[in-house]
Amino acid sequence: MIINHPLLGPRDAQEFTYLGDAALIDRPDGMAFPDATAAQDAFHDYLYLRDNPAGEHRELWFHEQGDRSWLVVTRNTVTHEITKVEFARDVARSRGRSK
Amino acid sequence: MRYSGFRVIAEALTGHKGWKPAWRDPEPQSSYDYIIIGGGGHGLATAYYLAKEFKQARIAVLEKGYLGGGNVGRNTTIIRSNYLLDGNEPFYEFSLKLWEGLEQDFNYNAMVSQRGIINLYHTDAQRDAYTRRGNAMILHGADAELLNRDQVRAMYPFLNFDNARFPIKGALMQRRGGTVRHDAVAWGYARGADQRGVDLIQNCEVTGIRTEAGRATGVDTTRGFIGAKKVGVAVAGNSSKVMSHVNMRLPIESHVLQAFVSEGLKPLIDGVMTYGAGHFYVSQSDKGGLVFGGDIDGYNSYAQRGNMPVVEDVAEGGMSLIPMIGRARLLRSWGGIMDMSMDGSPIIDKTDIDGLYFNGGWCYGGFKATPASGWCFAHLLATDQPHPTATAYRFDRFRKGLMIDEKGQGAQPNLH
Amino acid sequence: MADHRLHPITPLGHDTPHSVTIGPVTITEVTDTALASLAARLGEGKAVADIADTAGIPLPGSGHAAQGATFAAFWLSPDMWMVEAPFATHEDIVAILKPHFGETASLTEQTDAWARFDVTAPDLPAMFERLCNFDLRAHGPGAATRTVIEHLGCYVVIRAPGHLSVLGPRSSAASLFHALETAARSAF
Amino acid sequence: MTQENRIKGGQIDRTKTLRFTFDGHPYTGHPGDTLASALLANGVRLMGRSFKYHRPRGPLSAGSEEPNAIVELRTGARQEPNTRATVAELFDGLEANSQNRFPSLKFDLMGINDRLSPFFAAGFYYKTFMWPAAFWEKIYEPIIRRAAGLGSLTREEDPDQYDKGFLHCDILIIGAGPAGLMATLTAARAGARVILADEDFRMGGRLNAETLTVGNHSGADWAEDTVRTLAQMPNVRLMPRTTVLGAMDHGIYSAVERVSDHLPIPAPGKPRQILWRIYSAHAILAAGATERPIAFENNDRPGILLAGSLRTYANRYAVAVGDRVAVFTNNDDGLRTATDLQAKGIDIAAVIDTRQEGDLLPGIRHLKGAQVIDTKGKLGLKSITIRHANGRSETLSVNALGVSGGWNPNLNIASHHRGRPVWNDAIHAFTPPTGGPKNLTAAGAAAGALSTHAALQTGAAQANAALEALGLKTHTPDLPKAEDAPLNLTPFWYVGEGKGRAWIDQQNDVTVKDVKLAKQENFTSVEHLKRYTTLGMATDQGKTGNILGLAIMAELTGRSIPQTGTTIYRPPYTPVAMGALAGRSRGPEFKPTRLTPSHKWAAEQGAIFVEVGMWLRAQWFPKAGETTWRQSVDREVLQTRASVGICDVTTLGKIDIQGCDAGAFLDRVYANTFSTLPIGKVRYGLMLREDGIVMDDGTTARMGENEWVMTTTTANAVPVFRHLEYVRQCLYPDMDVQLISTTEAWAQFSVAGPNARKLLQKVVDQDISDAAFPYMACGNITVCGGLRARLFRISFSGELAYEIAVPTRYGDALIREMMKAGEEFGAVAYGTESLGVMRVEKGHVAGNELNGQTTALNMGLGKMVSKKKDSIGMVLSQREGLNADDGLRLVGVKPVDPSKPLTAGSHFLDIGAAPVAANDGGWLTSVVYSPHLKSSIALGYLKNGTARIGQKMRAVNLLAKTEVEVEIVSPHFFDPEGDRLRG
Repeated sequence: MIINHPLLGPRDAQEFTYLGDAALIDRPDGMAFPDATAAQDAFHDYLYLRDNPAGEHRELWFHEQGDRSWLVVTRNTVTHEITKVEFARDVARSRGRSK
Repeated sequence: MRYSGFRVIAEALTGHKGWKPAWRDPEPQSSYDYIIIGGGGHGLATAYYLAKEFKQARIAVLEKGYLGGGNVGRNTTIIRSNYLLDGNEPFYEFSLKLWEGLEQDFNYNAMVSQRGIINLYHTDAQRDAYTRRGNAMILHGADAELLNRDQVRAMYPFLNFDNARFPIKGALMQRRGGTVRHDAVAWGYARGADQRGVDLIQNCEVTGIRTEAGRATGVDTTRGFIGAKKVGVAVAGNSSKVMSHVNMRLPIESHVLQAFVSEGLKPLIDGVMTYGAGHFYVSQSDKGGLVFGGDIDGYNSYAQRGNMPVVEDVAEGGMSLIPMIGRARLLRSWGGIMDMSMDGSPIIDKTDIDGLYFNGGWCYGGFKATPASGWCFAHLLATDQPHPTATAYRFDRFRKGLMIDEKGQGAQPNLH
Repeated sequence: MADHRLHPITPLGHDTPHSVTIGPVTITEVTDTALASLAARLGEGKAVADIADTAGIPLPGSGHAAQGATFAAFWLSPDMWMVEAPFATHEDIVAILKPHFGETASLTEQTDAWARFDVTAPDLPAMFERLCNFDLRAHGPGAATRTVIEHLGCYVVIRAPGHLSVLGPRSSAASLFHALETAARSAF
Repeated sequence: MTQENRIKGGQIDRTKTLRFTFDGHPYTGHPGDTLASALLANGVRLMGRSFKYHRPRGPLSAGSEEPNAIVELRTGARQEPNTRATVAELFDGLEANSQNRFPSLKFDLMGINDRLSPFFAAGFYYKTFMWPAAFWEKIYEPIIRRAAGLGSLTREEDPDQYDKGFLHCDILIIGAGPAGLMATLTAARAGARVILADEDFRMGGRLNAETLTVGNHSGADWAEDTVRTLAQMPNVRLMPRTTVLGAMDHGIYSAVERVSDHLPIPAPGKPRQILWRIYSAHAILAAGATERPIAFENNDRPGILLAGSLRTYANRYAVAVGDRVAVFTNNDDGLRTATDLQAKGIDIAAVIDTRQEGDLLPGIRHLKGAQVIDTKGKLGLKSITIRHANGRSETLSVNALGVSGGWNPNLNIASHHRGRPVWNDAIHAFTPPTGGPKNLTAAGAAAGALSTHAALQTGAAQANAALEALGLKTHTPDLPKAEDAPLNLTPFWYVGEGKGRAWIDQQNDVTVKDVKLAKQENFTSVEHLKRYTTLGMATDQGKTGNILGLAIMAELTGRSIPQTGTTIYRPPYTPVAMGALAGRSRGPEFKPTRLTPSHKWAAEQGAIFVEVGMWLRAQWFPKAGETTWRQSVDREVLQTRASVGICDVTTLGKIDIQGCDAGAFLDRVYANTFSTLPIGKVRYGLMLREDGIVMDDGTTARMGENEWVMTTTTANAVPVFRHLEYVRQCLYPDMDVQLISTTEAWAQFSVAGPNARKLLQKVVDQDISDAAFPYMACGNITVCGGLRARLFRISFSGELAYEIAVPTRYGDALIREMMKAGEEFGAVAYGTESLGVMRVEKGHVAGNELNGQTTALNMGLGKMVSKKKDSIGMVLSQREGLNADDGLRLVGVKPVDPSKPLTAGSHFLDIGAAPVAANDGGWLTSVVYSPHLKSSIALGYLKNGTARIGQKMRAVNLLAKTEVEVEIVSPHFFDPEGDRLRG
């Protein structure tokens, strides 16, 4: 596969390491829950449950043998067609993450 | 009709006119007591044991394509029970025991061949881990042996012992491990189930699961609605798709696993071996093809095909382990969709919906599990209680922190 | 530099850089360049660019390398570069750069993290198409990329027509050198 | 024999004669020959035996679709089983042998299977061999295994070298027949970067095999001229002997180039083959078409070939397969064989044409509405029996028969993305799917355009379409004039008459009867048909036979062919050598080797090295007189603890972390707190995965206000770096943190033992007294008169210890300097074994304990997980299942009898408890011999272990059938108070 890196252009996917669903960006704040059960429930859903769609999938790839950028790649899991590639950092910010 | 050597001879002498269809092609009835979604190995085995062992009737298996067309139709055919963890080992040992009597049980020669499996080790740490594992296996009633380098060399003198980047130091061996003719497993279960009245319905895709008041009532299919008292899902790589009909998210991702077979060769490799310094495992089929594979491609996929990096990685492993293999040719490759779970272990459990049961998360180890998976799923469907060897395969183990993580990779399915 | 009493060895373990010629190809170990990574602190991109400009450090865009009078640099990742300077005068390169950048950038010594091999040949693409997935036929001097050579993460920097540098992990210098030699023999 | 069947013409070089042997007999041929053409020239038709029934077989084809003529090529370690004689390029000295026969090709005892064939119908083995159960592995299967298989490997290492590489182009053109050449010419003239790959050693495709003209030239001459023109163009790369294997994602194609297979052995330094990944913006599939046979009784005799292949042998190789030839066809293309061969002076006995309509060939006995119903000739065709339209039968004496059932487009690669081929009623064959690989189009026969004109026309058109998509200027070239005849095919798949066997898959011996049996047993889906009968599973991948089986099943079930099913293809297009797929990564080069900075020095000391991941590390340093590794390791440990020892610890991962938020960042990634660490101090850190399991551990030093240096375990250096980048970029994008690995930049040594400070003070330029540089201090220093260095006062051994780092190039000099400085203290170098001994004595966890399954609580480090801050893994580490009171705890283990050795991996059982899983208490993770305690000691995970300290248990190794009574103790065997490391 080829991932069209936002800065570097088309790069072989072999240069990248795959992590999984980009929803992993939406990590809950571990201190934001009233009790341990609520926190564990939220983290359980966050860490373990997946949409796993047959179709468009936003997912995290790390350009390990490249520029060390984490990217959010929108890829169809049936055809493998890639329609969008973004810096994960930008996506994280757009989803309200900061420090 | 019963198969036997005498029957084969008799038919040969009379022009094979007497062979009957291996199974019927029934029209779906309006409702069943049990519907098993998925006519792969696990679904067919479930139906077979439901009928045979649990004496249930009015059972249908719904298959969107052809019987045995999923991962049971494309895999590297290995059976073994060399697991480490308490949650897994009793189940896989139960499965191996079922394999050992399977052919006589369902009157079909699936060529269950216990020619032994070795897992090579190349470091002291791997040896320690295999010692731990081998002991765990024996504690659970399985067989295990630890071989040193010379013992491995006596078995397979042509492995790379003298010029390797990661020298072979020994192996964990399970003599009862081996291979099975994979298609025959599906066909044997299908034929056995059909003979016991199970309706095997091909070209029937489930498009929805109906529920009423928190209870499953049947399934919508490409051949219409079919009612059911209990619905069991055994669809491997399509687990998330099917369970999305009831808006259930699973601790599962679908990934592609490629496997390969070489051109036919005169016998070289008697048993099964796995390389400990690379992603490569191999056995030789009775026809002579080397059947081998390695790691999954590593990204979510339903495409049933893979890419070059894994092909090359597997070949590199093979060439490093078996230096003569360079002149053998890879003949065919295929890609199957694996239901990779979050801890690398399966789920056989009820769901939050009454009458809806789930069997999945087999990762790339589902083939060897086929008999026990079918038996345990049938047990759960018939009795609403987990089978004693499958009590750990619950959905809530992730919530409770009771993961069964053989590889120690955590919640990253592509690493299991 | 300080007049210490320790004698360096090259990545291949020699006292002086090793060189080999295979047909039209010459592969040479290069040890006379000091390296430091330069990463702009968050929000300091502009300040770093200005300081670099004043200090004579070129900061090329992605996929590129640039050569200044003393300093050269190639791009590593967003807001991050590898700065090159003559080893003889800039051995403690971070100490030299730090006063320029202060708290606007993070500087890390990288000199000995890398084994550098310069390869010269009239037809480098014919050799490197057997080594890495970098289309040398489509890139000229000033191109720089990270790529994989024989499982090793390397940088390839095109210095001039028929001349490029491969920077690979120093610990694997022998493996990398072997790969370069093998490809040269295979291609020519 | 001297090439008795060689005729005039052809594209062989008669000025040179090549000698070769087949089954030991010497023969001659010419450059331009394949092994098959040369054997046929010498009158040899029998070349192999089939898989199941050991039927005598000769070549069916002249190409890569060949099912029958497969041989073992070369001898010794280069022996290459299952090689198609039809594509093996002849070279001088070639040695080939037939395979899968005993004792000889002409007299094969396994031919008995053929007599017993009624018992070996499709799937017979599923119905028998089940009793008694134990007989399968012992009796039946060994017999089957010995009988099965085709060629053999020699068990010697493949001596040839293989390469891999990467090519880039605008347009990849697959196949150099008329369509591919025209496409290449069109694209190249427009300035595109073009790669033209063809599996043949001579480009031109069918043009080389036909007598057709292109423009004013013979087709072969036009091809040669065109290739010559293309070879001059810098934007064109011509790749003969290159098979495109598969279409991967996003325009990547895999291909194998056979660089040296046409040579006796590869030239020095040159590979046998190269695996290319070709990156293309567009691809044009111009792979031609493959002729398909018609099934009839005994249609498998040597001398029965595809009609087009008879032409290939005559026109290209100048070989007459027989001197009296018949042709059996259902289409006009088959007629060409008769006219071409007759023009070569070969006697045409008859053309048996299944069609009723159409013109008769002039000057040839052309029988309409006729069929071939049987043949004779055990080891080679002698006669055929035909049934005339009027029902009369006739036997014709012939020694070659050409069969044409039509042509199947070679669409394989177009269906590699699982697109379904489309049935084309004009040519009665499948054509490429519409949903094929993106930016792949097909031209010529591969697209179903079977005439030469159509090939040229579609080749140019597809090239223009690709150029347009690329934004390049297009122009429609003048097409040379060429034939444009229709195929006029009337479907005819098999001859219904006869009780004998009609072969479909000739290698796997699948017959029409087998298909009927599959139908009878309800294996009617095409996938079931293939699996049940093994149709298409042979080395030819069903290239000629699959469609026949499908068509016959369609007829039997009353469905159309597309209703019955389609076959999609998977890579590789033709079988590919494993060596090529592995490339250079094999043997010692399987993976790169990482050497430590002190490697050269350690090798000089005679160190024994061990693989630790990619690293080679010194395992121990034997001294003269030491005969066992234990002697060396005991000495290293005792001397380190008594005085001082030095160990290269460069392999630990080192990550430079800078930025204003680095401290806060570390608080997130470590379970314990770091932001409060003073400058100049080091702290031990525990890193969890989000699931609460321990990911890694190590020390992190604060070198400045915003400058930190993290160390990781050797094994986890890469995953930890990736994880840190993930946390930095994906979770906390606004933290000011910069990361870079410095593992390789610094040579780092541990100096441990009571005299460590004294030794180090001799090389360090600054004061490192306890007051100036206390326990857990760190700092930038200089050594040996001014070399910049880093010093960390940390200890893995439990001794007074430091880690000192200098730029890597000076590591070799530093260890020499330190060993010299340590001479007065009797300093020793120690390796990984001693490192392990000392860490177990000290109770530190390492790889065997950090196995990805264990928590901080398991390790006795539960208190390190701060709940006052959010950190990765904090929440989920609190789940009930990970916090059971009776869960695993790290313990120390001592044998009650110190002379008894322990074994890592042994399990804990209570005294008297039966060895069953219910009694399993845990296991021993790491075992070492402690020379200090003069006993084998271990760390282990034991259920409720902390509470069991002081108790006795058994450490049982059921694999070796040994057990040792042990005492459970604290994991801190040595200096539990830590006085020594603070000394």
